[in-house]
Amino acid sequence: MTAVARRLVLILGLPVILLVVWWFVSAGSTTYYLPPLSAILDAFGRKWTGGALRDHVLPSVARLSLGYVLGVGAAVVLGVLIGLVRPVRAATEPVFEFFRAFPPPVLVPVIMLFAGIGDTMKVIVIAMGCLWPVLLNTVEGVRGLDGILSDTSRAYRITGLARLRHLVLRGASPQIMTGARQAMAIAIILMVISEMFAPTNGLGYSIVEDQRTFAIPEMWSGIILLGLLGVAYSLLLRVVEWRVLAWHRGLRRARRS
Amino acid sequence: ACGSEEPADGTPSSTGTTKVAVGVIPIVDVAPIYLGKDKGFFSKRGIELTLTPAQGGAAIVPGVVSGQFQFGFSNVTSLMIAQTKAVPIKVVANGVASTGKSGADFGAVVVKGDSPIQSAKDLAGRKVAVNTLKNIGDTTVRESVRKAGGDPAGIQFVEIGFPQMAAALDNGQVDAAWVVEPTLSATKAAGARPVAWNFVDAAPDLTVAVYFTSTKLTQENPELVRRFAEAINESLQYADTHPDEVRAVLGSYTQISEELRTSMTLPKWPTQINKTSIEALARLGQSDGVFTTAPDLSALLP
Amino acid sequence: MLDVRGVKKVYEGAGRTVEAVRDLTFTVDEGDLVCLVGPSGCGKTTLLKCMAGLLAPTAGEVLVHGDRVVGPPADLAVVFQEYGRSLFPWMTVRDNVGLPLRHKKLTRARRRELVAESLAAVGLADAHNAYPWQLSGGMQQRVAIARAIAYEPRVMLMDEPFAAVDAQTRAELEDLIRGLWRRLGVTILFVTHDIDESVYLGQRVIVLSSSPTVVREQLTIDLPADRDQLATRSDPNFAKLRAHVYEQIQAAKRGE
Amino acid sequence: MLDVRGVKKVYEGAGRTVEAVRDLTFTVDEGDLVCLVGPSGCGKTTLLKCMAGLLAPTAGEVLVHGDRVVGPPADLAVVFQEYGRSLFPWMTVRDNVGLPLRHKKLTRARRRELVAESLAAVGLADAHNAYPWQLSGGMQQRVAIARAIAYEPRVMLMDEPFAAVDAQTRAELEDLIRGLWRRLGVTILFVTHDIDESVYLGQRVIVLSSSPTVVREQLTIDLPADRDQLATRSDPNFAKLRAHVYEQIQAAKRGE
Amino acid sequence: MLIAILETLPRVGVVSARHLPPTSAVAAAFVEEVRKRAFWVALGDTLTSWAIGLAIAVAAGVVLGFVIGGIGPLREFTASTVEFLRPIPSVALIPLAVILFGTRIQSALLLIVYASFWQVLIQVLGGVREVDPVADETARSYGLGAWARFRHVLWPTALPYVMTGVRLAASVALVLAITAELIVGTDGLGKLIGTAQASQAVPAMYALIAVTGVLGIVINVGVRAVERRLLFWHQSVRGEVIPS
Ligand SMILES: Nc1ncnc2c1ncn2[C@@H]1O[C@H](COP(=O)(O)OP(=O)(O)OP(=O)(O)O)[C@@H](O)[C@H]1O
Ligand SMILES: Nc1ncnc2c1ncn2[C@@H]1O[C@H](COP(=O)(O)OP(=O)(O)OP(=O)(O)O)[C@@H](O)[C@H]1O
Ligand SMILES: [Mg+2]
Ligand SMILES: [Mg+2]
Repeated sequence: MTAVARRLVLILGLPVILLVVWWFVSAGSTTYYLPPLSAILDAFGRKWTGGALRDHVLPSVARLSLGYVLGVGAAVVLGVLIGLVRPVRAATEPVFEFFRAFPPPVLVPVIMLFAGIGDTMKVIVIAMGCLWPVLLNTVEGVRGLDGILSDTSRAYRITGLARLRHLVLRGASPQIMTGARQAMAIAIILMVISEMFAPTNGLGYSIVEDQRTFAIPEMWSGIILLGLLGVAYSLLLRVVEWRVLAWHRGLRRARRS
Repeated sequence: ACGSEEPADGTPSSTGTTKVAVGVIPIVDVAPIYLGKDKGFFSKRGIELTLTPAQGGAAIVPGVVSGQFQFGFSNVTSLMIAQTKAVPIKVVANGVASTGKSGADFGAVVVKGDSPIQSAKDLAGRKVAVNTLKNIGDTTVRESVRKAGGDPAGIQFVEIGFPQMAAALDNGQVDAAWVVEPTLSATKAAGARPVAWNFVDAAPDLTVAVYFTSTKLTQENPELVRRFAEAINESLQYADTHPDEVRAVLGSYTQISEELRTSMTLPKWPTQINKTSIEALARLGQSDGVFTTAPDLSALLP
Repeated sequence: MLDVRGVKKVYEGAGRTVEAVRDLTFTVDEGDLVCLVGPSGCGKTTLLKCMAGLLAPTAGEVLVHGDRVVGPPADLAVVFQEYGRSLFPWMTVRDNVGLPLRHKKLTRARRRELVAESLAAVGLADAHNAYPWQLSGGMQQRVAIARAIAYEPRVMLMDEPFAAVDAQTRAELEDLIRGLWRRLGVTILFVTHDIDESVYLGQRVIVLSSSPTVVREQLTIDLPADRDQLATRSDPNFAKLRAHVYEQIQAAKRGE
Repeated sequence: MLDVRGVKKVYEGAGRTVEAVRDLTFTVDEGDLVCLVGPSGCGKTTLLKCMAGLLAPTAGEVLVHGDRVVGPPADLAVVFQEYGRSLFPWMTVRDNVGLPLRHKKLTRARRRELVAESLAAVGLADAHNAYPWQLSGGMQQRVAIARAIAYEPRVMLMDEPFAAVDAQTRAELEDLIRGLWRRLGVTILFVTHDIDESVYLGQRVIVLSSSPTVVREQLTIDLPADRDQLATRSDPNFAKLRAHVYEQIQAAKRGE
Repeated sequence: MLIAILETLPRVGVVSARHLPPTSAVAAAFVEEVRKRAFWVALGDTLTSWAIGLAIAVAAGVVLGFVIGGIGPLREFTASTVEFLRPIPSVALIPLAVILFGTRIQSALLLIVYASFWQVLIQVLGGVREVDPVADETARSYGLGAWARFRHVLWPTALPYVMTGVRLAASVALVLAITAELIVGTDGLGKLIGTAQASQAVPAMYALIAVTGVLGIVINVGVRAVERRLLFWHQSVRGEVIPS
C-alpha cells in the first residue's frame, strides 16, 4: 500500500507542483496569449468532452499509431541492415542525413506531390519523422554489439534469421527502445504539423484553428491534451519495454543488487 | 529585418526618430509599405521602419498584441474574428483592396484547363482549395457560387497553402483553387482557367486587408499611430499611381520572376477603408459561421 | 584434419602494432586431443580465432578437412576464454545451450534431451531457468562448456575452459571431456595454463614460444588411454612429462 | 581487522531465489594472508562484494577496523573475477592503473613511478600505451592486479586473480603477492580454486561448504614464512596440508 | 543515384516538372542563389541560431541528463513531467516565442532549444543506465569520489549515447531553425524558402531546401568525425578499425 502511494507521489508530485505554480503565476494574467490556468482548465472541460474527442482526437490517434508503427518498423529493418553492413552504411548515411535535415514544413508539400492530401500523406509524414531516431539508435545498437557475442554466434553458425532474432535484435533492443521513446514524441509533433496541411480534422488542426481564431484558452487546452496523449503513449511504450527488456532490467538490477 | 540589436519599441530615440517594427506577409499586397520606406515617406515623419516578413497571422497578431511589432498587416476577416474574441487590436489604415473588376482582379478561383467546371455555379459540390479554412477565402467563394445561382452548401473546402495549390490542382487532389497573385498568373500561364472572381462577387471594391495595431499603442502613443497612418496612406497613394515602381520593388523582397512581375494583375491600394464592403464581409462571415457573434466594427475600425 | 600452415597474425591498431603470432605450423589429426600451452599473451586465443574462421590470418592458412578456412567451418564448436561475454544475457541458460541446436535437424524432444544432458554433465541441472548474469563465474563457464558439448561438434576448440571452476569440478570436467572424446571421436584442441591438466588430458601437448610466437615443441603423451585422476597423476611417467612441459614453458617465458 | 559476522545473502530475481550464502562468520587479522577456497557457485564472489561494501548482505554484517561496512572502505583494493569488465576500455593500460592513484595525495612523479613499477612487476612493462581490448585475457588480468598493487592498499581482496595466466607467470605472481604482503604488511583475502596455490600462499586457508554456504574449516598453514616455489612445494608438510584441503573440498562438493 | 532519380522523375512525367523541377533546373537556381549576398547572410544567420541553439540544448541536456539520471529518485520524480513536456510540438510554442521575443533570434532559439533538448536528454538518460556495474564497482572500491566516477566511468559509458543524442539534436536543431525562420520570420534560409514559396519560384525553393539537406550532411560528417576521435575505444568504432 505504501509502495503504491510512493509511486503515486513520484508520478504526480512534480506535475502537481508545476500546476500549482502555474495556477498562481498566471492567476491575474491579462496577457491575451497567456490566459490564467483557470480559464484554460475551464476551456479544457468545455472543449474536450463529447464530440470533439471523437471528431478530433480519434482520427489523430489513428494516424499517429499507424504512422508510428510503420516508421518504427521501417527504421528497425533499415537500421539493422545499415548497422550490419558497413558498405551500406557508407553509401546510405549521407542520403539519410540529407533528408533528415529537411524541415517538415517544407517536406510536407513535396510528400503531398506523391501522396496526395489525405490521410496517406499525414501517415507518411509521421512515419518519416519516427524513422530517424529509431534508425540512428538501431544502427548504433547494432554496431555496438559485443564482439565476443557475435563471434560466438558466428562460431556456432547462428546465421541469417536466427542471428537476427537471437543476437542482433535482442542485443540492440535497449537502444532501439530508447529510439522508440524519442520517436513517440516526434510522432506527436509531426501529427500536429501534418495536420497543418490540408486538414479536415484532428487534434493538431484543432490547436492551429484555435490559435488562428484567437480561442487562446482552447488552444492551450489542446496543447495540454497533446501532453497527456504523450504521457499515455509513453505508458503504453513502457509496458512494451517492460516485456521486451525484461532481461536487460534484470541484468542491470542483478549486477547492481 | 536587419538584425539590429536594439529592438524596435515605438518610443522616440534620442535622435528624434521612432523605431517601428511592422509584421508583414511577403506578398504583393504589402508592396506599398516597401515602396514607401524606399521613398522616405516614413523617415520624413520620424519613423525608422523595420519590415519583418512572417508567414501569417500566427506570428503577426501575437507579435502586435505583445508589442514586439508596433503594427501588422492582416486580412479583414481574421481581424474581425480577433475582434469577436476581444483581442485588443485596432485597424489603423487600409491595406489592399480588390480591383473590383471581374476578369482582372488579383484573386480568383481557378480550375484546370480541361475541367468541366465552367462557372462559379458549377463549383457546387466540388472540392475547392483555400489557403485558410473559415476565413476570407471560403466565405467569398461561397458568395460567388451563391450569386451565380449555385448552392454553396455542398462545397468541400480544403486547406492548402497558396504555393502548393497549383500542384494540388494538377494532381486532381482538388477540383478548383482559390488563388491570389502571383500564384494566379503562374497557374494561368500553366493552363488553368479562372471561373470565379470571388473578391468582386463579395462586395464592390472589397477591402481585403488592413494595417492594424494594438489598442494599447493607440492609447499610449496616438501621435505615432497617426503618423504611421499618414505615411501608409501616402505610400498607398503612391503605389496606386506608380504600378511600374511597384513591380520593381517586388523584386527587392520577393523572388517573383521577372515575367510574372510584369504580367500579373496588381491589386488596388485606395487610402479609404471601404466600410460597406467590410460590413458585407462581416455578414458573410456570420452566415457561414466564421464568427459566433457579430464583430463590433466601430470598435475595430478607426 | 586441422592443418595450421605458416599462420602469422599481426594486429594493427591505434598506435600499436603487435605481431601476435609469427609462424605456426602443426597438424591435429582426426580424433586427436591436443593441448596447447604457452605463456600468457603468446597468441593462443588469436590462433584459435583464426582456426575458427573468426579472424583472418595475416599470412598462412588453416585447413579443416583439407578445406581452407574462410568462415566458421561446419560442425565446429568454440568455448571462448571470455566465457562471461560469450553468453547471451537475454536468454536463459537453457536457451543459451539450445540456441545452436536450432539449425541442426533435430526433433524438439531430442534437442531438449541434449540440453538437459549436457547441463547435467557440467553440474548445472538445476539452473535451467536462470539467466547467465544470475550465475557465478564458474557456473557461467560451465554453461559455455555445456553449449559446446550439446552441439555435438566434430571439432572442438576450447580456450582455457576450466579457468574459473574449483579443483574438484575441474577434475570432473576433465574426465567429462576425455570421456566425450573417447566416446564420440571428436577432434579437440584445448588451450590451458595448467600443465598437469595438459598432460592429463592430451594425447599430444604443443608448447608455444613467447612472442614472436612459433611452435616450440610437440610432445606426445604416452600415457595409457584410460586415465584416472589418482592413478594417472601418480604415474612416474606423468611426473616426467609434467616436468618436461614445465621446463619448456619456463624456457619459453625466458624467451630462449 | 576484517570481521565477517553471520553474513547471509539471498538473491531474489525473476523467478529465481538463491540463498548464495547462508551464514558466514570468520575474522582476518591485521596483516594476515587468508586464502578462501570453496566449490564453484558457493558464494565467494558474493562474500567478497559484501566485504568490499558493494553489496548489502541480507543479514549479518562486515566490520573493517571495527567499523561496519556500508560503502567501499578506504584503502581497500579489489581484483574482480570479471577482470575483463573491470578495466575501462576507454583508457590505456597506464591510465587504468593510474586512475585510483589520482585521489591519493601523491606527486606526479611518484604516481608515474608506482604505475611503471607495478606494471613491470606483472610483466607488462611494454604495454603501457595499449588499450585493454588490445590485450590477451591473461594480460588483462595482470593489468587488474597491477592496478591493485599500485594502489598500495591496506586491505586487498582478490577474486581468482591468477585464473587466466600461465603456470610460470602464476608462480611469479604468487611470489610477488607474498613479497608485497611481507614487505608492506597488507591484509589479504585471496580467493582461489587452485589448492596448491591456497596452501602455498596463505597463512590460513578457509574452506567454504557448497550451497547453502557456511565455513567448513579454517586451517592454519604452518609452513615457514619464507616460501620458495621449489622447496616449499616439495615440503612433506605442504603435501599433507594440500591433501587435507583437497579432501575438504571434495567433501564440500559432495555436500557432506 | 538519388540525384539521377530526382532528375528523371519529373522528366518522365511522374510528377510535373513545375512542382518538382528536375535536378538540373534546381542546380541552375542554386548557382543563381549563391551569387547573391543575401543568401550567404541568410546561411550565416541560420548557422548562428543553429549553433547557439544546439550548444544550449546539448549543454542543458547533458547536465540535466546526468543529474536526473544519476539520482534515482529524481529520475522517477521527473519522469511523468518529462513525458508530458516532450511531445509538445515546438510549433505550438510559436505564439509564445513571438510574444516573448518577436522575430529576434531568441524566438528561433527558444524553439530550437525546446525541440533538441529532449533528444539529448533522453539519450543521456538511456546512457547513464548502461554503466557496467563491474566497472562502476571497480571505481567505487578504489575510493573514487563522485566526480571522479562521473568523469572516468559514467561519462565515457554514456558518451556513445550522448553522441547519438547530439547527432539527433543537430538535425532537429537545423530543422527547427529553418522552421522558425519560415513561420516566425527570423532571419535565415527558412525565410528565403518562405519567400521563394510565396513567389512561385519553385526551382529556387528546392535549391534552398537542398542547401538545408547538404547542411545536414556536413553537420553529420562533422559529428561523426568527432565521434570517431572520442569513441575510438568503443565496440562500434573499434569493430570497424580492426579487421576481423
Ligand atoms: N584485438 C587486438 N588488438 C591488438 N592486439 C591484440 C588484440 N588481441 C590480442 N592482441 C595482442 O596479441 C597478442 C596475443 O594475444 P592472445 O589473446 O592471442 O594471447 P593468448 O595466448 O590468448 O594469451 P592469454 O593466455 O593471456 O589469454 C597479445 O600481445 C595481445 O596484446
Ligand atoms: N546477481 C545475481 N542474481 C542472482 N543470483 C546470483 C547473482 N550472483 C550470484 N548468484 C548466485 O549466487 C550463488 C553464488 O555466486 P557467487 O558468484 O558468489 O559464487 P562463487 O563462489 O564466486 O563461484 P565461482 O567460483 O564459480 O566464481 C550462485 O548460485 C549464483 O547463481
Ligand atoms: Mg587467450
Ligand atoms: Mg566467483
